[in-house]
Amino acid sequence: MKSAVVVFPASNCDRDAAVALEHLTGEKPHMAWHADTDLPDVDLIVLPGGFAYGDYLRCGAMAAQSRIMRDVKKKADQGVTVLGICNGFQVLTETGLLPGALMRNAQLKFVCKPVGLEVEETQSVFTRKYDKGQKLSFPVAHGDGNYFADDETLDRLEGEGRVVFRYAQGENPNGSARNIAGILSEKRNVLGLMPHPERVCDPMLGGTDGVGLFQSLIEALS
Amino acid sequence: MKARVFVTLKNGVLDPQGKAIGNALHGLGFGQVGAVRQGKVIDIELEERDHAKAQASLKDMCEKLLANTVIEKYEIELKS
Amino acid sequence: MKARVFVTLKNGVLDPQGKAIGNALHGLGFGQVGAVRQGKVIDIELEERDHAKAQASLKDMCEKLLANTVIEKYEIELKS
Amino acid sequence: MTDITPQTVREHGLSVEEYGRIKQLLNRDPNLVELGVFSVMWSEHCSYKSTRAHLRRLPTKAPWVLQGPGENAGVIDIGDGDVAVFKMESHNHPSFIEPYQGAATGVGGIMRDVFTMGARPVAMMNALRFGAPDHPKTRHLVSGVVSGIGGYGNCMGVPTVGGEVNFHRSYNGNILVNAMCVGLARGDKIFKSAAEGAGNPVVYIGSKTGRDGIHGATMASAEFNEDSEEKRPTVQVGDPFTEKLLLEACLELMATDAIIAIQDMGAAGLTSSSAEMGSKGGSGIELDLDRVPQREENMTAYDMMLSESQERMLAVLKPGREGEAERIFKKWQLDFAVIGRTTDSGRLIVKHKGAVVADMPVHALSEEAPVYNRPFERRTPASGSPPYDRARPVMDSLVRLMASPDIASRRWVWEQYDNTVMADTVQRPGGDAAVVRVHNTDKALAITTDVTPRYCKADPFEGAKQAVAEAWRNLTAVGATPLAVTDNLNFGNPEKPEIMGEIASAVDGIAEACRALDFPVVSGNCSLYNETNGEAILPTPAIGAVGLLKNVNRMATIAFKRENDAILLIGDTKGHLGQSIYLREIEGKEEGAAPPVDLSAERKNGDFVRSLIEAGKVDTVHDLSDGGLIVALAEMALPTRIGAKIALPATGDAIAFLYGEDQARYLVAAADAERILADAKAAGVSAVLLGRTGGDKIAVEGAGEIAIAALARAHEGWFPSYMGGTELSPSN
Ligand SMILES: Nc1ncnc2c1ncn2[C@@H]1O[C@H](COP(=O)(O)OP(=O)(O)O)[C@@H](O)[C@H]1O
Ligand SMILES: [Mg+2]
Repeated sequence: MKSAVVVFPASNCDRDAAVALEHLTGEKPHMAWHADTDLPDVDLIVLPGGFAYGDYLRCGAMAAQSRIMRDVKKKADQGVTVLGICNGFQVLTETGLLPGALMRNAQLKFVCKPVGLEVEETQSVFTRKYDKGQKLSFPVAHGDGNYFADDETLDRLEGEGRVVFRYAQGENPNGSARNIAGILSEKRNVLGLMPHPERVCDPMLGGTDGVGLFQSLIEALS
Repeated sequence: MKARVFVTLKNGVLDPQGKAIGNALHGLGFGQVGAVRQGKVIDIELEERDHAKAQASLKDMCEKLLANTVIEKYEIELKS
Repeated sequence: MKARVFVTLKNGVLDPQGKAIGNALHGLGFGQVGAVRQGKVIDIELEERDHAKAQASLKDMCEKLLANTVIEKYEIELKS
Repeated sequence: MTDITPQTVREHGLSVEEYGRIKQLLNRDPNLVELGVFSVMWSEHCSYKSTRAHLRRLPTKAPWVLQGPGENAGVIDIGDGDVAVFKMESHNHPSFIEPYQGAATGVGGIMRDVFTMGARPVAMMNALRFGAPDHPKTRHLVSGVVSGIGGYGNCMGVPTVGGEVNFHRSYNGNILVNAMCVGLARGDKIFKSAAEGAGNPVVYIGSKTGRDGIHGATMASAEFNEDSEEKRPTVQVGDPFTEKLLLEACLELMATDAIIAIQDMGAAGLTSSSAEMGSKGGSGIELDLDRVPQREENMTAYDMMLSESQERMLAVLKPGREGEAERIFKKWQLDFAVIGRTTDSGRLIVKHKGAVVADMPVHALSEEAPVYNRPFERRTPASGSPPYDRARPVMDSLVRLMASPDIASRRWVWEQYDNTVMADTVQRPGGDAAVVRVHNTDKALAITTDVTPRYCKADPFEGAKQAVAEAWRNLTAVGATPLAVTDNLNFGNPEKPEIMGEIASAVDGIAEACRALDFPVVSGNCSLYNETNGEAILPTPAIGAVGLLKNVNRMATIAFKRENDAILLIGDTKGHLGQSIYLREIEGKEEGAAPPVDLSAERKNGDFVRSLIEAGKVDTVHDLSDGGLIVALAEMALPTRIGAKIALPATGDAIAFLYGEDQARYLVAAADAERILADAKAAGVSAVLLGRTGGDKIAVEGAGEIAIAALARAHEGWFPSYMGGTELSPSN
């Protein structure tokens, strides 16, 4: 599986994503600079966590306008798999590749902690190695992870099986609508999620629950 | 030309920040305070003489960048 | 009564947000954009009929909570 | 040009004698720009004029110390060509005035000190002291400081992995915000600040210069009084996004060999960076201010020289390398300008609009800065062991202590910091020391910050020893070999002999402990004049420390891991209750002698515990500090909810045994007690078997029991409920 990680000037989980990818696929991902015009041909594009352009104005708003995102958009439309983690999820909603918006956490504070998740949907290239209803623990680390969409959109997401991860009962760290932690695009090739799977791919760091996500991708895309 | 753009959450979108300010004002003894909403104000200097053109490009800026219309609405105020 | 309070950074205080927005607007091709500053707007509903009293308590709120006058200034706008 | 009147001199915080000395060094009257430059260079903050004579007593050398005090940060060897670079610094005064921005820019400043040395920051810590919880300002300050630290550090993508939070009324008007940054570099890629050689370009990198915080350095050197809040000195606003760009751009430039010297612009910006670089390199510097990137119009030379705008650096490049450097900085969208050159004149010459606006010998600004041997009086240490109610139920007190402001869980704080970014955080906040793996290796750094100000107040010498000993013990408790220290000396007004006495004794205490523990001081910072209306803070010599775990797979944590493990107490217990948390919280007394620190016992017991961890015999360790044995036991039970049942040794009073704060002690848990007892005997270390893990209670034979669930509620509850409803973060 060939992959690329997009690097915005203040991405800061780009290395973490690259380490996890290299560790699990055995191949170094291509690191794509935000000012580049296009990406090489890859099976997976990762938009990593961080603060893109400082996350001023709104998280992900400026990144969504960056040069490289035009190509990401084009490739996503062509069906290339795109994974947006945390800030990457915010960029995806700002770009319109995913519906809804990520608002300020309801309790108005940045929150960094492991949270319980439930795998809601295994019919996806991102989650096929997990079991439906499987309980996972991924860390979150964000100030703006409160997923919002109107009821119609939420109903559609649920109806079409596009809610992939939900925060477990009582674990919603940010006030997200319907406990949504990660969603798929209509074509199911784009996933955005707030929790960080790449930070739980090494037992030393408190767990390996994130490995399944990358292995799903490897199985589906290699 | 100078412009002031207001970006506020749409009605119906929960505004915890506004609520927190309201609570804090109550705590400080300002009992007369009712609903509070917080938004952004963006002051922009524009090199543009034509009022209509300025208005149009500000609208464009709002749609493209300044507001996320999924959750926010905007108002534009042009000053001379 | 409804009030709108603007809290903005004092002149001369670095405004990283405004700077970044300005850069982004330029990047989007809005070359006519000059200086950009970002601030907060707080809309407050007040149960108060007396204009002067409202004005005075809003000032009080700004001084005590809404603005940190070390770096921020505020303006109060009363509507009806 | 404005005339210099006695009032101008006073407003610049210079004494009549100091002004006389300036005239002598210049052979003439200074102009206003020069006066401004002298005032910041000779301020307490930059010159250490009150403490310098004392700081010389600190031990700073060891075979693994590659750079001691005197550079932007200390550097230690951690093997395989890797080095750790670290320093701690205060941002106390600005944080009191504008907690969010004050704390944020404090974080930014200390990070620059570390990456200006060529290191990538890998961990942040912060040591915070606030006023009494019931003081009307405390909540607002806690909320602003914590979100400011998070706001900056999170955006930088450097994990904030630990620190301390204390509350005491002595900080009501002077909170302390001490931030520590630890970075990693290769030993052969360390950058320093000596601007050697003449004719080399001096380049300005980073953000534009505005009129930010002019006179911040002099403000940090003056006492607060009631109307200083009214005068409202300017506080800088931080821009973490630009700092992140600056970090990456600097590291990219450092990967070339274009740099001769580099120095962050911290307090007193352009002035101190240029003067320090010139003075260390023995060269002169000529600056042309017209070339300085400016944010505001009509800035004067005075403004530019004294501006404390953040996120800026000054570097001296090899001639001809400007283009290469410029390309890198343009890529990162940062300002870059050649603003001067080095000379062999030994003078700092500043030009503005075609005229020379300042011309001063560089050495006059730095080496000739005043050093004071201020009069000091050493205090007689508090003594005695205050009486207490021996009949008080032991377990009720435990619940109260677990919910007391200084012991309650700090989760509310650390969950606002990204503590796992960079994917190397092996021990998160909540243990004895944070552990951060060296990327791509099996070794790791252990990091801690410690000081117990109430001990320092009672006895500045023993208290300072204790701070070092506790830091050493915390590193040891995770299995690390303690390597070196950075310190942040926070005190009141040094012009008062009793405060100067506290400083002198604290330095002696640090020096003695560091020497005994082979734990040299490699960097540090002093923050004086922490007084409001004549009332000083508790003496607070914060100690930041770094240790090395050679094999991160042999590491201990505080959490009980198995049922039926033996629980052993290492070290002697006399039941020292003087100045303990127990006395303060339960009996309402801040009295008695501070616990004495036996450094040879510290060393012996610590080396023993570390050897157990390294040998894989023990993976569960907690050192004993605030609250004594029973609080430590509760803290070990809470993470996994595995309880414990212990028995008191035959002798002594239960309260003193359980709550005493005797030093040099650890609790360890392991399956095999006999082997550890035998090892201890062989090592001449005192060890006793207290009991075993298991169940869902903490039970002490003869003294009662308490459910862990109740302890958890007490421990986790205080902070969120104290901060509840005040979740207004000042920025964004
Ligand atoms: N209390 C202290 N103990 C040891 N070294 C100190 C202490 N205070 C300051 N130093 C050292 O003095 C030098 C100057 O400190 P400082 O002015 O804070 O540096 P910077 O300007 O880089 O922030 C540094 O090398 C610092 O490590
Ligand atoms: Mg420095």
